[in-house]
Amino acid sequence: MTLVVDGMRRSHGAFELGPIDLAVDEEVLSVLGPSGCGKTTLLSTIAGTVTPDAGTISLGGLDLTGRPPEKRGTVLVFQDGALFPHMTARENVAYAASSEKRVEELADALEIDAVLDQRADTLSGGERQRVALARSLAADPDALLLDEPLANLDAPIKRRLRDELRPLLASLDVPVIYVTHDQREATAIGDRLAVIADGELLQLDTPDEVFAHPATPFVASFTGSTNLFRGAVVETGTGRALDWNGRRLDAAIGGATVGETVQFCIRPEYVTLAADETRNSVEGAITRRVFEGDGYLLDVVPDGGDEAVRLALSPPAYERAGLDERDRVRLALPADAIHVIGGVEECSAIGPARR
Amino acid sequence: MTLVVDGMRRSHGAFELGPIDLAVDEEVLSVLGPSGCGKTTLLSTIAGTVTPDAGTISLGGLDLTGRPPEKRGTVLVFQDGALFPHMTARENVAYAASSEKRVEELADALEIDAVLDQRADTLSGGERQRVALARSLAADPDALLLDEPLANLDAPIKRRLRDELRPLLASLDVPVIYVTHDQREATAIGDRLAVIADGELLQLDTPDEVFAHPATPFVASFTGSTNLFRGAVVETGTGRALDWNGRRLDAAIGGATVGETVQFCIRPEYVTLAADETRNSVEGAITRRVFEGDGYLLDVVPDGGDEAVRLALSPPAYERAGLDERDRVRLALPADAIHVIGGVEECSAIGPARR
Amino acid sequence: MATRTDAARSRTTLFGFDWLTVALVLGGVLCLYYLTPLVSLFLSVPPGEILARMTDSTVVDAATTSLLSASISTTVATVFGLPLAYWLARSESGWTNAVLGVVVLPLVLPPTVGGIVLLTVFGPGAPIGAAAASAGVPLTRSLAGVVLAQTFVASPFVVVTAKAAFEGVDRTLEHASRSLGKGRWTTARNVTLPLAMPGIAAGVTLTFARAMGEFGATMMLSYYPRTMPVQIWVSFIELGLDNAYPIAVLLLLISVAALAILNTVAANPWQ
Amino acid sequence: MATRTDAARSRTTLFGFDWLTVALVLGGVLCLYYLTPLVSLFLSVPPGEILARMTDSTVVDAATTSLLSASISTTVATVFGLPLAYWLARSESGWTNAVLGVVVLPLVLPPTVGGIVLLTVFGPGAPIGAAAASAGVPLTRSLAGVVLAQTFVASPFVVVTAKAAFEGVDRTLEHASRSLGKGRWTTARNVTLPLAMPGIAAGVTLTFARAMGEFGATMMLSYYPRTMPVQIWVSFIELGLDNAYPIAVLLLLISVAALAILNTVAANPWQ
Repeated sequence: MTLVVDGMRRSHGAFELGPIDLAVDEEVLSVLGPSGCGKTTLLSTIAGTVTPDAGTISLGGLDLTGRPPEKRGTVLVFQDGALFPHMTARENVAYAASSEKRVEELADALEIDAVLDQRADTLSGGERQRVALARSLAADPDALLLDEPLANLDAPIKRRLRDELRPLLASLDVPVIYVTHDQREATAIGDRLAVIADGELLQLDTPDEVFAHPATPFVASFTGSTNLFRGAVVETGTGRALDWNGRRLDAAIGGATVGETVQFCIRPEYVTLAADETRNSVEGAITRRVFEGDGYLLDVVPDGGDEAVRLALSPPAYERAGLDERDRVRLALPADAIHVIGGVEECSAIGPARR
Repeated sequence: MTLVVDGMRRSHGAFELGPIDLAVDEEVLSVLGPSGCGKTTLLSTIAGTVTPDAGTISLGGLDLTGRPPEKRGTVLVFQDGALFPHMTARENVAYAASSEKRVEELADALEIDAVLDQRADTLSGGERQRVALARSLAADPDALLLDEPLANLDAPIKRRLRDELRPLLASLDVPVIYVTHDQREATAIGDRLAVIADGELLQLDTPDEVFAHPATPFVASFTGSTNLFRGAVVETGTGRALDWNGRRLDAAIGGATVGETVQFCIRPEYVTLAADETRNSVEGAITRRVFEGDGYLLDVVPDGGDEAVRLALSPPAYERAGLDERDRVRLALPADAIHVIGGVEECSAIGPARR
Repeated sequence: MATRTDAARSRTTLFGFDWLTVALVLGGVLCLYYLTPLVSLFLSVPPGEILARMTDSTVVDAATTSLLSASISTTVATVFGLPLAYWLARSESGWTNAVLGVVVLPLVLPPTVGGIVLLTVFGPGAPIGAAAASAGVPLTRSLAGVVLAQTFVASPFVVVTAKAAFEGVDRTLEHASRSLGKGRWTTARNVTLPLAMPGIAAGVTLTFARAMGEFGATMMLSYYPRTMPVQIWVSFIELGLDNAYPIAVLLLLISVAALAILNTVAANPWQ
Repeated sequence: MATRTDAARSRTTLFGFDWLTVALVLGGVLCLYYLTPLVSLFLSVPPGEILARMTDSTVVDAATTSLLSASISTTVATVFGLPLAYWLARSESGWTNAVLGVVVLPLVLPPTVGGIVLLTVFGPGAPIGAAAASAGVPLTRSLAGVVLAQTFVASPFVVVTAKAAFEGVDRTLEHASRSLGKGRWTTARNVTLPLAMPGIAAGVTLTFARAMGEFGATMMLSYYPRTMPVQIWVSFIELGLDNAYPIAVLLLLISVAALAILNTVAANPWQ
């Protein structure tokens, strides 16, 4: 069964979503985007609680456009679970289930047996989402739509539920759309990843591909590729390369022509400490060191430049290197990790956001 | 000037905070904890908007307990900025500022010149927090208290503001308390780190120390040390070691006695791929692979065991290793990265949370 | 800086303290103004005497008329008003504001004016009123007239209160129910109505209380049969203040009962 | 599965459709019941004739009395009521519920009962009333009596509406202001009051409208000097329906104006 969104548009005041074209097979599609980008509106139009201005939505060949929500077979899971607060957890699941046996099965699968007879409004955040998932599965969805189901959970519970969700969603064998603003969640859960900003679908590909080759500066920035620079394409003896503030960088240039100014990015995890001078290496001083608990970020301003290059190191790697703020280091920017994005445009994501 | 919280308690219904003892010099103290742990209540008692049931709060030797909020010199920055919506950004800053010149200075420092004459309720999330910070600084705080100021921002803006905040807060030369539920933010911003859960102060130390040597299983779990196991202390020829499901692990045992069952943890970033059999190495199959965008997580179940060991790899390291799900690997658990926590207790943080 | 701040601070406290005291005194005077006359009523009359006069035929007749008419008006208001309240709460139509204006107008309209405008439709001189009267169902000076007056004046309360109650039910819950395959009616019955029930109960209670107390429009439309408020007026004017006490005490007790319902099973809309 | 679901779905639609239609029809009938009599009033009387009678001394006297007394009552209600509303909105004291009950009671009390209980305090037979009368300030059958009646009945509106408005101001904003070094009064003046203003304006408007329309308590306490609602009654009873039209039209226009204020500068509490 395939869920197809075709030329869908929906505007609300000044905000405009679309046109969106998507085809989701029996797979999990993560939709990643900042708040207010239109992710929730997209889910609502598919679920039928919001009417699109144009375009069609179909599921397994059946046109859903115009059908009321209860006649679509699409089931929504909401950010805070949207459990019926006046019912117990069991009554919530039974509301959608065909039999008492199915309730028990799902309670087992989602490990909510212990709280089944508690009122929904007394459950903790993690329990609430487990019950909400059980209730959704009880309705035998033909397509499952999840709207930031883990957004309001504490880190350890979020991590655990995320790890459980991946195999659970994959086992459903129906189209699943999973909306989130968290890049780690999106990549961890999705077979494919769509990035949306300002109502526009910017990129749709496998998570690896989106992270390695972001289609726009916004995608690069939003997925954490914080090293985003501008350079000119120049001719070398053996082909084309990048000129970055007078430095020559080898890179796969793609379609850009000689003389063009392009943006290029390199993920901080791919920048490495270099032992000695090689091609694509720069030397400079560490201007900032950030300890994030599970890793270190070092900002290095290359001599004569003003833009810092960010380098991510794991704690053991950092300890081995024995570095400190203001130390001088040499960084290697591997040619195959440099991704040329295309023509120059302003990247709004890293400035103070526009509404 | 030092901010001292001494034996402070505050209960509200079934929830009880404290007793909390803290002394914050001219430094940034991060307070990390899950939602509902009492972080916000702690700030409110210091700021004077909530009255503690017991204990004293003093700033620079002056007893603040019982003083109204406006007479404490403590300035609060709220999660959503708490800007006065009927005023412009400029009027908000000027509300607290001593002169128009000070408003301009702060607008420069926080890069909000462009939005200074917009009404506060038309600002984006990032702009709102910049204005809120400017307004707080305009009041010349004797102590600055920040309550999850970045919690509702999109990832790139959050990253950028976080990087700017660190030097800004350090330059104030007043006690700063920074409350958050995000372990990366807490570590990146704080000179020291306090971990709170269920109203109790569990650990207070430098971020490095908290991450390397968590005081309780909860701290380990909440700071992302997901490899949390149980083992028995045994006598070897040369000293004491851990017996983990029949495997011998070298580790610094600390105060635990032979025969005692202890919990120990190792951060996923410290687990490495081992070339051949060494001490403290285990072999097993990869049961789960999670791509998080900026890294890979691999769960490996050692042969004959049932608890998975999680390993974090950077993307280049993962690509070099050329691994896939179900591959067999050998892992090294370096003895100096194993931290023994102490006597056995249940770790509630990773189960469905209790309220 | 500590000095400057401290000086500024003391001034604020002193002023703040005065301001708070003045505020509390003003509020206290207002509360006394509400409470004293109510207490005074019970002090003015010996309970035994009141109790003895509760069985007077004027009291019994007025109470019967009031309870019967208010029950009918409240039922009519609820049946006609609940769907309207739901529509006002949920519709995204541009008409909601205009319709809400029509509902609120009787709330801000003086009841005597309500009586006058009803007379222009249902009075013996108006076509509808004349037709009904000749069919043997007079719409003035009859129980029907009382119900018409009470419904006009009291029914907006159930509409606006139930509307607020419906709005208090998170739409997400209705969307969740629909997305689980349940239709509009199943959703309303299992999700919306149970969650809005305390607010609806408050609306019904307020409408009943308002109908019981209706005076202005009833005086115009149906001086007979006498409802309790009309009877209070008649007793007072014809026989003096003392004779109005028994019904006044009854009505006061009914009001207190309504207040008790609002603060227990129903949701006090002003809380 | 698709088949089962589809069968269930059609049933839901059909029923859902019927239910929706019935609901809209019921709501529509209720709206017509509010609107028709109002329109009918304007159709019943020639505008020219009404306009000509606007200068009658009874109309002018009644309008003067009503506007004057309602203005005084509204001012008194606002001055005494706002601090109480703020206290009700912000205090964590256990007394708020009891005090709110005292404020709400006059709202659910029939106005005629309000008149009776006021008479037990301010009537010529009661100590306070007698003392005032002998001091030359009679509290019944005087403008003072009208104000006393209107204040009792109408002032709770400004209290409950302003309370809701104060509650609508995020406490965090007040905490932010205090934490920035501003005292209670500065905070109230710069933050709380400006943000609560639309709601306060609504409360004042409602109180004024309710005072203008007050009838039941005024009839008991101060049959003279005649307010507009009392004059409507007197004209109707002494001279017939037609003679009540001019003041009714005036009061209706004032109600519409109040509604317009609620929907523009003020915050309609029922929206």
